[in-house]
Amino acid sequence: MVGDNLKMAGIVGFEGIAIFAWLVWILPFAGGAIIPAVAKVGKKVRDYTAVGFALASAISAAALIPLAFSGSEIHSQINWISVVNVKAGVLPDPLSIVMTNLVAWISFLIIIYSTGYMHGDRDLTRYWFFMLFFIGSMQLIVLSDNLLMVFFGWEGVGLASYALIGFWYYDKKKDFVGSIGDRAGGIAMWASPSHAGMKAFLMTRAGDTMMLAGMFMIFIYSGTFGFKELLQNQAWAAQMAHQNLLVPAAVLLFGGAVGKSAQFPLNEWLLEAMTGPTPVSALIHAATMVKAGVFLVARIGPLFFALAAFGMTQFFEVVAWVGAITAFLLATQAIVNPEIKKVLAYSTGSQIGYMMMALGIAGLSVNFVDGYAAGFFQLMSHAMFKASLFMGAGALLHTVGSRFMTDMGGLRKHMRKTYIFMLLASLSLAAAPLITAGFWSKDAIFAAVLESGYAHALPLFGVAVVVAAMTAFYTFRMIGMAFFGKKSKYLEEMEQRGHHLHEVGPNMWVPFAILAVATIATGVVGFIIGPQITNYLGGYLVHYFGIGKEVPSAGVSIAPEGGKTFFGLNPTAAAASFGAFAIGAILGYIVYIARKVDPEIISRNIVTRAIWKFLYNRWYLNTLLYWGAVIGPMAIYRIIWRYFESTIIDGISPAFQYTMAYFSKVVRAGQTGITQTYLFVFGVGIMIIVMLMLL
Amino acid sequence: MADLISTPLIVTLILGVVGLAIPIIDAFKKERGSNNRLYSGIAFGALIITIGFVIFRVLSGEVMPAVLFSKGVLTDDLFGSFFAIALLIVSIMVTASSWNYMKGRINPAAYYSLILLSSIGMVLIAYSTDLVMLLVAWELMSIPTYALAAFSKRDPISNEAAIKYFMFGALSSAILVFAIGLVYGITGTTNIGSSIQAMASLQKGLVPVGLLAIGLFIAGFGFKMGLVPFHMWLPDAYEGAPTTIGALLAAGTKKAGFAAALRVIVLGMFALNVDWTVTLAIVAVFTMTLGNLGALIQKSVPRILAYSSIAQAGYILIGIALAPYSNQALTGSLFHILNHAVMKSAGFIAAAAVAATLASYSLEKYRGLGRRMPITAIAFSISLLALAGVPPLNGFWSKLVLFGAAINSGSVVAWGPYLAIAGVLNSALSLGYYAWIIRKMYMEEGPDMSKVKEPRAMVAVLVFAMVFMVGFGVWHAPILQFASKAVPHLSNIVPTGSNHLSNIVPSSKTLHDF
Amino acid sequence: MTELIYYVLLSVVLVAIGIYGLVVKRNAVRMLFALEIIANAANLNLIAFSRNLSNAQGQVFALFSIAIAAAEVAVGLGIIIIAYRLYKEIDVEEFKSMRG
Amino acid sequence: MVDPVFIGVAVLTVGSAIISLESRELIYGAIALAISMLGIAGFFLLLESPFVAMFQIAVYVGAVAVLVIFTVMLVRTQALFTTKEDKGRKSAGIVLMLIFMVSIGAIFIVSALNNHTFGNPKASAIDFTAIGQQMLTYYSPALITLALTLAGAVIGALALARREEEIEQKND
Repeated sequence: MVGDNLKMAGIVGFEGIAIFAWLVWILPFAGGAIIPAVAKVGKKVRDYTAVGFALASAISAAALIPLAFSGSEIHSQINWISVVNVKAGVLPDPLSIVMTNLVAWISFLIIIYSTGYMHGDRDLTRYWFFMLFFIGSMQLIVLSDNLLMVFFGWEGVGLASYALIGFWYYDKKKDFVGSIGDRAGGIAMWASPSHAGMKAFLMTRAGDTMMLAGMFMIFIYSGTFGFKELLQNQAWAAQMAHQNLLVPAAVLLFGGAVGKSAQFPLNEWLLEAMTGPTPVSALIHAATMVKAGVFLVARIGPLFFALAAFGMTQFFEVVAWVGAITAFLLATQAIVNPEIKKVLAYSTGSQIGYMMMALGIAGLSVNFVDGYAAGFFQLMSHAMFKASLFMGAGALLHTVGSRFMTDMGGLRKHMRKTYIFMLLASLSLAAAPLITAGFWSKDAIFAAVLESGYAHALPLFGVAVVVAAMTAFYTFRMIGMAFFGKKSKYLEEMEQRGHHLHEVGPNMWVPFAILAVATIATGVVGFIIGPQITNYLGGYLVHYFGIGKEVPSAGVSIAPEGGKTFFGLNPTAAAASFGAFAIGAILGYIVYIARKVDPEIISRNIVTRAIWKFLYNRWYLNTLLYWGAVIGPMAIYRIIWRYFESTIIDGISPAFQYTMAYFSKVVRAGQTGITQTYLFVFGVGIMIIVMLMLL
Repeated sequence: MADLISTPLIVTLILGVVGLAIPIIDAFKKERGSNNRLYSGIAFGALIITIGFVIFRVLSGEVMPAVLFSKGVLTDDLFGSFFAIALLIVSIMVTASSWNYMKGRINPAAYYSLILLSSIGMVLIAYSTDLVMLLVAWELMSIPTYALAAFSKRDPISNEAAIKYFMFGALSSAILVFAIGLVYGITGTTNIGSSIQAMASLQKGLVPVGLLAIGLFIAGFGFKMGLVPFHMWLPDAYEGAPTTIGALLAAGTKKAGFAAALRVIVLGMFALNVDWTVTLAIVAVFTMTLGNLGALIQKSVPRILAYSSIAQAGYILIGIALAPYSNQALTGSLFHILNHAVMKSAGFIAAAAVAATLASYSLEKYRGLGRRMPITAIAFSISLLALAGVPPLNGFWSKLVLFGAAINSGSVVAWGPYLAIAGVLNSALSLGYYAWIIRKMYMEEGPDMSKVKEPRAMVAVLVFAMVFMVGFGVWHAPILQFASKAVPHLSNIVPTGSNHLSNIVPSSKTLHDF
Repeated sequence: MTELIYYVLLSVVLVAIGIYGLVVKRNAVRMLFALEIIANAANLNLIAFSRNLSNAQGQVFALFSIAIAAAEVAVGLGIIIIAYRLYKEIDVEEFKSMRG
Repeated sequence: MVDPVFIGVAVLTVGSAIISLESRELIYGAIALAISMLGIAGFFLLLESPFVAMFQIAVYVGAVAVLVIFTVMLVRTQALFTTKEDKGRKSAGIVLMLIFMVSIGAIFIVSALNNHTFGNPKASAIDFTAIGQQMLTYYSPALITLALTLAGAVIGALALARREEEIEQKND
């Protein structure tokens, strides 16, 4: 029995490597579970335990790497809910192995960083518990082989993010985001940690509900949640397509990803999520939470592409355009925001828009693997530089004690290491040509869009290029405002009060230095890495999904086979990429680094000022959200509830209660407490049973 | 005679030797009364070794698959092992929590010794294949519990409970002797297997006697199981007995009653070619309804738990009533038996923990317990929710299997689905009082909200139970598999053709046919 | 020669008398008497069947049963003695503090 | 044809059983119970099971009845000797008893057990050794269990009957 299970799980046989795939996600959960107990032993021990479990998980992830290089996958399953034949399992394949390593190692670095950043916090036990829980849930999403387990991880991530965003639930003013007192359309534009946590939880829950619906629609037709099983027998897809349910189900599933990855229209929670401690922001933005959505799309992408014959192209179109819109929307908002973490947050949403765009375009193009690999490459490089940037921003916050960039300035001399490594990571974000990972991944996306053969590829490309220029601009703006120019008044006052502006400790700067260097190193050899990824993923896709050689479906015009995508550098894409960087970077340099132009000029012209206000107030989306989804429904709810409660609940419930209580009294009246009565009933009972038997 | 290294004999040996050694050690000790921890430790160790041995035997695959016939008085099969594991878990939980409960109470040596002896009885019931062995094991289980129920000698309640329990117990065991005598008289043997074979080809004139015997068996075992006309003693005894012993009675001896019933009643009735399932179905519906109604407006927590265990017996009986029609139903019963053993003992032990610290069983004392005794409160809540069958706890799955089987049986017996409906309605009804307790613990504030120290051993036991309930709720496959393997294949009992029921037994119905 | 059925009927009569005693009598010791009567009736049944079948198993079982009944009596008396110590009487009908 | 000895012993047994329940004095009831047990032992002898009969006399008359009589004398107070019973309960009990007798008796009478007669007594008597053999071979685990049961009863009865004064106080 148990033996059978073990054998099924491949633990006994020599599919031994699968055990690491189990360990990767079980270890953080186990660590989280024992943290409260270990905390009783001692604070040091507790912190080391957290680090230790994160490391163990990361090493388990690393042990899977050979499998990725072999380009194959292992499917290890055990019985879970046998009643409806649902199995639990892990499915390490090249995609998930790379992802799991990214998650594991970046979170390990973040955990190290936390030992410095969170030092002395009174609730550190809770912090470690939720961090490990967070990592475990994310790894569950990455490695599991079926949608149901993914959903469990998904909810776990949601829960942990709620707990971590609202970690400082005692709502001190310094932990807020937004400028206090700022209102747009009557809605407060600032948020306390507990409010932000709740907002993130509810908004992602909207996505989760859609995902659940999509999942079960597919389950009803296919009878399985497993990715492999869905691929093997595609009769369900035909049936669903026949009833016009396939694309809606797929889009609903994508709704979950939209919520988690903070894509338009569920993007608003991401900004308030900055109330969490900075390592949490780094974790949410670099490796876990928001990447979960992208990963889900990447996981189901090939499957749905294999189903392209059933009209799945519509789904990919939705994905691509949602990505493009988000990328643009959030980039415009990033340009005007004064808070460093929020700029980074906008940028995350925008960059994830790129990834979605790439994954969407993959499904719309001849060569699925180009877009797919580009999106995935972008995910990798973004994970590295964004984690680095967040940790760097955290170092600034730690030293300065203010979240506003207007309170910084001129910090370059005081925080040398932070400056250098943040600059390196920023270059990657801004996609500085040829030497940064960001450049190569973004260029791959451009090329993929251009070569896709999708009918509306050009508008998409246009959006992508504009966003790239804006990205370069706000990146330089951020660096300029924080590190260049004169010290702000705030800093001067601080120094007068005797505060010394100092560099952070090594357990904080080393983690983000490692990542910053890694992103540049990747960039230097980017021309090799890109094609490598394409090769591996391509081989894997051909082998396991049968994607890559043949033309998938009608409705996609066939473009001639393009030139080499990566180092062969599609000329148009490369030119656009260079140009966008140049424009953005130069503008940013002039205004914020060299400080030749005062940014105040926009407030002098009424048009530019209106635009600025529009962008600053986040296109009034937050206002709409609150009026439409919170205040309005609450009012309606109150009205309905008043009538409902007074008439129906008050009417039915007591009647039922009294009836039941009456019967209960009858039963209890028989229970007289007198043994003889009981024995009499027993005797009568014997007679009754015997008579019933003989009847 | 059974194999010398068979599981039941080894279990008897280990527990018997330790059980008898404890009072002997006590007799030689100079100072009296303060050795609670020592004896608790010894008893706990012995039980752990025993359960380890049973599990080892099961895993090593040397245990026979569930068989019905054995030439000896004991068999070493999976059915027995399943019950042995369930019952030993209960004994372990009770012993471990008694570490706190018995603190400062008199005569711990006898207490633990009696628990161990009673455990042997419970386990042997599950393994026995002979009616004489069954009766002797039954008495070995019962007699120590009479004494245990009366163990709080200064407490009139405990004594009252013991008297009620004893009177019923002695009566039912005499009735069992009578019933066994009848079976022996008409079949000429006391071996269950042989007598069932003999019953299957019974001379027509003797069938009424056979049925009378089965009816008396139902009465005799039904008393322990808490089936409805025989249930009256149960709330009083469970409430009055020391609370840990309440756990032993509700979770342990009750389950042993089911083991005996499965071995004897179901098989015997099978052999008799008479449609008896309706009788059990009616009893099942009455049992669960009456249990839930009785629990609805009680003030004492152990009493609520006692009524709830009557109701749960009703659910389990669904599976037994449907046994001829689907193996899945019996699987569900076994699964629910194991789950209920853990859930109910967790409930009683939580009540014992509260009683040990706050010195009250009254529900009013539970107000604000969520803050006063957080671990106890959460464990208690989880066990209540599991009892109510809230997903994803383990109680949900066993009820799902049971009710599912009842619905599936609709193709064979028209009244099958009604049992499922009755079960679901009753679960909803039961949620009423379970939720009420939880509400008291978390939503209401008592006059005293200060935090109190929770008894450590009980907390450990409760944590174990929580892990069990949640863990096997999330991943119930192993237990379900074990249960489905432990179910005896009833279709093999009777030589084919001689029995009209054998035609409708789906011999290879698996759970996946849902 | 006496037929089997007379023994069986006699044992039924004794069982019925025992049940009557249990249901009606309030004195705990008398209830114990009633229990003993039932146990003995069951044993009588067993021996009669054993004699009928010429089979030793019934007698063995009767021996077991007698021993068990004795053990039960010992524990039962122990409980009754405690009741007497607590209440100074053994009227079972007065022991009804738990009910409902 | 019914054996007159059987009738005599039956009347003795049933009559003393009734007396044991209905006698005014509990102590006489105990003695009547002992006589009833002796009657049962007599039946065992009639059924050619002398070994069981001896055991019956030894255990019941020798041990149980004496134990009961001692208990009765130990707890001797007036309360024990007054027979209290409800009228309604008594009539209900009698009705239950009669129904039980009639219905279960009827089952036996209509069943095939009715025409079984014992065979030749000489040929079918059961040897003592057969009992011993059964006990030590087939029933040996049951015998071990029985030993444990008796041990459990002794431990339990001792634990209950023992008076404790010292530690118990604070727990009530």
